[in-house]
Amino acid sequence: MSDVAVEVEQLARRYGRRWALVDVTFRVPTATVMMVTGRNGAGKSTLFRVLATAIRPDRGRATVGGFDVVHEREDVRKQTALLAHQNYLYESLSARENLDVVADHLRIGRDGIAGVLEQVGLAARANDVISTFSAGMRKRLSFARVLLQEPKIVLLDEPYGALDPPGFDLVDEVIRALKARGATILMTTHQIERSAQLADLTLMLEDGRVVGPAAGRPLSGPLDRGRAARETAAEPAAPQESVC
Amino acid sequence: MLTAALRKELLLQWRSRSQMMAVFVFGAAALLLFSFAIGPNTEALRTFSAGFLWLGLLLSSTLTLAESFHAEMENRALEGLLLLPSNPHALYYGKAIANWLQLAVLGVALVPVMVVLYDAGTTQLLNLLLIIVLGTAGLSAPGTLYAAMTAQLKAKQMILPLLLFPLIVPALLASVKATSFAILGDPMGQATSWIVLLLAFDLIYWSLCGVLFRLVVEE
Amino acid sequence: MNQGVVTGGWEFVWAAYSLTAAMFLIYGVSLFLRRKGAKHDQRH
Amino acid sequence: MEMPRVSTSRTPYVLLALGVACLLTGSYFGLFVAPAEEYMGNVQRIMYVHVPTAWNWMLSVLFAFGCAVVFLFKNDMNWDARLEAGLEVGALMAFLLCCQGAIWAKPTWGVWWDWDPRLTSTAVLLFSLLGIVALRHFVDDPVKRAIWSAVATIVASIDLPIVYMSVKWWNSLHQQQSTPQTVSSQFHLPLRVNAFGVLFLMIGFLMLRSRIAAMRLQHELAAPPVLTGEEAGELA
Repeated sequence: MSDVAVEVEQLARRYGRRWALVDVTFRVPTATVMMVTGRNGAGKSTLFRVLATAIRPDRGRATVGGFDVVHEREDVRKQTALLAHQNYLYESLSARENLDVVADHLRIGRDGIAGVLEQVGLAARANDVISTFSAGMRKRLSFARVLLQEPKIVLLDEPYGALDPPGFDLVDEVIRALKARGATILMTTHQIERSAQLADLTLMLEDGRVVGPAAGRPLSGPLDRGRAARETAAEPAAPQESVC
Repeated sequence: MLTAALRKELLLQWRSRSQMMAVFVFGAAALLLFSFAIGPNTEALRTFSAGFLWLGLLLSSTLTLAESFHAEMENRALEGLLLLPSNPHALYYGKAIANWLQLAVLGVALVPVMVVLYDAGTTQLLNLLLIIVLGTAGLSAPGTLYAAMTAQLKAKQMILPLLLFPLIVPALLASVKATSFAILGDPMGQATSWIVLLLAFDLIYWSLCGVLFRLVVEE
Repeated sequence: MNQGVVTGGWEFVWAAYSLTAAMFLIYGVSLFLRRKGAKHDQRH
Repeated sequence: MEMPRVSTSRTPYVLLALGVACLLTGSYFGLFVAPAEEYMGNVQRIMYVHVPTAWNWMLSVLFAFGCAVVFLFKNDMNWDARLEAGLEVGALMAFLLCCQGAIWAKPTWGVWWDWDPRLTSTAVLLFSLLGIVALRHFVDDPVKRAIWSAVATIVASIDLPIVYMSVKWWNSLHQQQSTPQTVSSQFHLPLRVNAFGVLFLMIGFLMLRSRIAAMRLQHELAAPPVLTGEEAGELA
């Protein structure tokens, strides 16, 4: 795979009257972890849904794994997995059955399911119906769903959300495992200090625009990574007069 | 890919089988109400029994069809499948076949109710079964497409019938005519032409809706 | 209604013509009003 | 995603005026000059307004079908605005046809509705069109609304010939064609003039209605924002 996993050029996406993404440009090298931060409504989730080809951009271009998100959606989808706000699960099915459905549609055998359930700590509740699951357990099952796809590019939207402290460790462990396997990981998060330990790059969004640091450039140094991240978050973004 | 979709659909339907019982009761109640509307005149009831059967089936079908995408839209499970990736055509035909099966079972279950209430017995059971299978197929194909659309709306219970009822007029006409020939006798053998029309309707809409489904679910 | 020539029936003819004229007129007026409304919305 | 444009040319108004003029002359000839028909007597004069409406209604349905197909290929919102116009004018003409048909049937057959295959198909499609118009009211996202109503229009339009055929079979036992197919020559003048009259009127309505739809779409779809820095020129 080429050295650049994700490349985005002046991406824009509109929801009726509002431009959720106005002008986003960045590049993510392969096998790196990028942290995307920004207030609620900055466009983080929209960006991830565009990269995962769930929605089409209205303007601009993006390639994921070398494939265009608009014209080569199938190929993009083969390589990516999205952990979205919605957990993509069937309430009336059990944890194992949900993963059975995913495995059948991926046309890979069902043998990997037990291992993945074990990895996310849901082996004990495998046969319980999802409607009895707590938000944290659903997030763990969504993680299992991502792992089952063995993606090259992983899009994690708020991976820490609704998880308990052991869950945080699980997320870190999964991200390190995926990175070790050469996968590229993009994650949106509000826990900046914690994610900064893992992230090689950071990207800050505000009102659909990239506001810092300069897109795709790695942070100054490993030691002051936390401080730099906090600093960029605090730095008052140049006032953008947005027309919409 | 289609087997995966079908296996999922049947599992989902098995889990919501209590819903199917409720829809059957709804259909049977509709048939009962029709007879009250006409009155105890068994001769009239018998001549219109085919029409009542299909009207009861059509009304109940909107319930099953409107609910058929509830599980897919609840946690955006359908989008989850599309992003795996899985083929939207397979997802459509999986869901359409599942809906068709459900409606056919409902239709067959309503036949005894019709026979009892309207004294509409028939010897041509196989013929009747064929008509029910083809007629419910005609309901399921466009119904599944419109269910996918309206499931994402607030007023889904209202919009689905508004879109579906005018569309399936040919299937309704053909089914009622063929069924009444099966029940009241078919001296000139006209039932076959109605069954051919029903088959044509099915073929057209099973292919057309399959092609258009992707546009309805992709953003 | 006897066989052969339908006598009279003018009132039905007038009904049809006036209904057609009325509906076209009403639709034209409604278009004009909605156009003003849409223009008004657009300015704000 | 092409942004809708609102043209301000005067042509629709010219067409409307021309349409009204043709309708007046055609109706005058149809009502007062043309001789009463041999069997139908004066009631037959309803044909001079019913048949032109029927021809043009078919055109409006074809127009809506065309807009739907073109929109799905070109993704240009102007076609969605024209589709919205086609649907509404199609529904109006269908309703008008059903009323005229009912007024025609009463003196001729003694009942308000005589299940004539063409008229019944019109009624069925009227409900289809109203269903799609209702669908458009319930979908908020302009893009989804455009795609779904295009899909629904295609599905409903393909249904029209099937409905006509099935009603024709279903109804063939009762009586043959209720409206005379061939109209003898001296009746042709009012028919043709009115046909053009309704055609001009319809095209004028379609143009005005699609402008309204385009305006509303412009209001709903925010214009592309000015990009930061120098790229603005290149991408705006």
